[in-house]
Amino acid sequence: MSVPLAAYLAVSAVLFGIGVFGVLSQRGAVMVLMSAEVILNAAMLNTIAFWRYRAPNDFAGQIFALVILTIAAVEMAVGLAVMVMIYRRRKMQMVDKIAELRG
Amino acid sequence: MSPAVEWTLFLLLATGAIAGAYRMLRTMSMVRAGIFLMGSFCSIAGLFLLLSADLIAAMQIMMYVGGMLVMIVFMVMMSPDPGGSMMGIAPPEEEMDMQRGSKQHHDMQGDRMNQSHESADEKQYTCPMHPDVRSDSPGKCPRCGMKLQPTSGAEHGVMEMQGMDMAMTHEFTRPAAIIGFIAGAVLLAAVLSFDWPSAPGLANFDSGLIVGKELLSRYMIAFEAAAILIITGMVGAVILGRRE
Amino acid sequence: MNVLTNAAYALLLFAIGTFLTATLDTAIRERVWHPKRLVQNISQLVDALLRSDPGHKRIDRVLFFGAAPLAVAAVSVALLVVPVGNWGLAGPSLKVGVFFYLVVLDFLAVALLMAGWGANHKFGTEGAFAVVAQLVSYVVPLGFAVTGAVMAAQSLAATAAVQAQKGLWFGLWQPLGLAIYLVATFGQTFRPPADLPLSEDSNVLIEHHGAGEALLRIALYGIWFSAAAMGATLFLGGWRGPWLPGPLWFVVKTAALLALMSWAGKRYRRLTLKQMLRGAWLILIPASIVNVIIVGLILMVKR
Amino acid sequence: MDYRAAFPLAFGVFAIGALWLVLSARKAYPRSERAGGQRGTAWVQADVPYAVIALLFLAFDMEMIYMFPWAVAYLRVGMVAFWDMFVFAAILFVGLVYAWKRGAFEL
Repeated sequence: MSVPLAAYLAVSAVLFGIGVFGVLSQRGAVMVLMSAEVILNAAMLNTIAFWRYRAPNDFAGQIFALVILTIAAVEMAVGLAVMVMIYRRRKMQMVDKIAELRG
Repeated sequence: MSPAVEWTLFLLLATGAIAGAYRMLRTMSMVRAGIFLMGSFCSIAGLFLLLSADLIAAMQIMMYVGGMLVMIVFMVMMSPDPGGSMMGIAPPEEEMDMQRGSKQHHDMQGDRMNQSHESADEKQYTCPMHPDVRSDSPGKCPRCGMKLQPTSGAEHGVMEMQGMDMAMTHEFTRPAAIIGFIAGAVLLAAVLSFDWPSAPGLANFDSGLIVGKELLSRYMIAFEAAAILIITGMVGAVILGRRE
Repeated sequence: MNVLTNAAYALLLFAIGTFLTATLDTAIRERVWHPKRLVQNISQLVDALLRSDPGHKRIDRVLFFGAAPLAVAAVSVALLVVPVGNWGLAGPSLKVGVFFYLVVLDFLAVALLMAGWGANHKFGTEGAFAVVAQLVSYVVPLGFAVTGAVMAAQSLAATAAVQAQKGLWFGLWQPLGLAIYLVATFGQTFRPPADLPLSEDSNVLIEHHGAGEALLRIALYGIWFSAAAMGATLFLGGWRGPWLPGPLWFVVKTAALLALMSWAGKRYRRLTLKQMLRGAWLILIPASIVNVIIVGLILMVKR
Repeated sequence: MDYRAAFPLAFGVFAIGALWLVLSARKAYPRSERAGGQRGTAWVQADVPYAVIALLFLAFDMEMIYMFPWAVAYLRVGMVAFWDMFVFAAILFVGLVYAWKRGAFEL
């Protein structure tokens, strides 16, 4: 392993910054969801990098990454479902125009 | 693996991951955005492989290829212009009416475009974030300081179509960029200021078997919680997404 | 050196597989066994490969031209994990080989979506929607069918599945799993009768000509071959067999599956979107969950 | 765990294919040989009929991912593993039946 841990963590930090920028700046609801996925992926990369460099014999790191993946998937499914509902009722999905979700 | 090969692969994959995520935010085409993000996630899976987490890498690709394809379908379904008018490749005039998307584009921007065709050097420039800011010369937007772009340019941020506001980003883009930059920079500084230990050696193992055993013994709670989470997601999707 | 050997192995398998699949498909669908006619299909592909594919003016260039290389790359990586014989190649002994294969299979769908959407044509877009519909329908049953073989082999490596089939083939005591695998394979590799994205009025290849179309068609043949080869490996004992050498057994079993699938493509009418979705979610997926439980019970009792 | 061959294979084949297409696209292609047909627009704002099924797919995809490590460890862990997955599969089955009753598969 000639690539140091800091290199992986740096990639993860940059991805996190991009994800935060995306969540805060995008208007399309799906784009906001996708940016949130980028943040979750940055976290996953951190988890796996720490697993490999700190405790490769304890698989807790991989299980944690798997849990993050599950949460990302469910978030994606429910988020998209909310958007389908809003879209079918109002025919638009720009987040800054949706003040309340009660419908 | 020799250090040179490892560094090359790492740099390629890291560039792919970061560039994919960034390009996703800067493109007008929804489908391209999805494909770029998929590329980013697959590069991260490649990094997982470099870190010898092969099972997680496969899971990551499986989940996100399927997930991103579904997301692309939803974006195409829900956004007013998912192709970014096919990346604004300005079609020749005589073929204009054959394509509906471009035709609307043409109707809305028709006057402006005709102008620019008549007098090519009188190009108009506009801010990607503030469509009402117009200028005859390139420069910076007086409100947000972003670089002005030509109105007929392909990949700028704002299009007006059917009277709808088509911007991909809202007016708080600049503060968002600052917050994102600060978040990334703080993390980066923290990462680089610490002296991390190097990696311990790794025995040859079957990660599928170990993860499976852990999921069925020590982390069974994660396994069952996942089942509950998944059924919650399913029920939510069915309730929210069904037709009236 | 090992890396180059593995890469060459996958590429060789790709070339041989495409040739075998294309000739067999022609022979069975058109009932011609004349050698000249058999190679005509391949020679047409090679001929098209030498012609250019400029596209038209309104395509999305990145997606349009990225599709074919992505498809070909996906197929060659997928073939890396298919074991042809007991030669000790590192590629076939990847620890999560079977899972790896299923993962790479998805990229063909991505490539076809890119091809269809990038063409900027109404039919192409409908084809892209059909591609996603097919992915949504068939990935899950395919994975569950493979799970049965993985449970019996106790490993995700394709070579382990071959080793575990020393006695009885998995396909013989998991007939349901084999059947589900084959049916789902049609959908995942876009073969008739599940070739809706390649039909007349929802065609992802609508604007592709020359080299681009040829590469995508080669990738489709290659992925079909790889799916049959994986089926033979997981359910029919792979390269294992008496008397004959391993690779020959592998080719015989793969060719048998290819012939069966080619015949089915000729026999049945093209499925509609509704038939595919309902069939997959109301029949295939429940059946595949039941299959996993049955296999689990059998293995528990046998132990 | 030798995945090294996958990287050069994927990058190399992709690069060669892309290069081939781009280089050959520079040569002229006789227009008459192209298939004709009316060109519509790529996009009509449509309601995708399988939207809910696509969301269900996300959940089942996740379930499948959990299935693989479970299947590997299954026989070595024993009866607990069987009941574990039985409950897991039963929950999913209930979800499937629920979705069906709610009309998710009425296309």
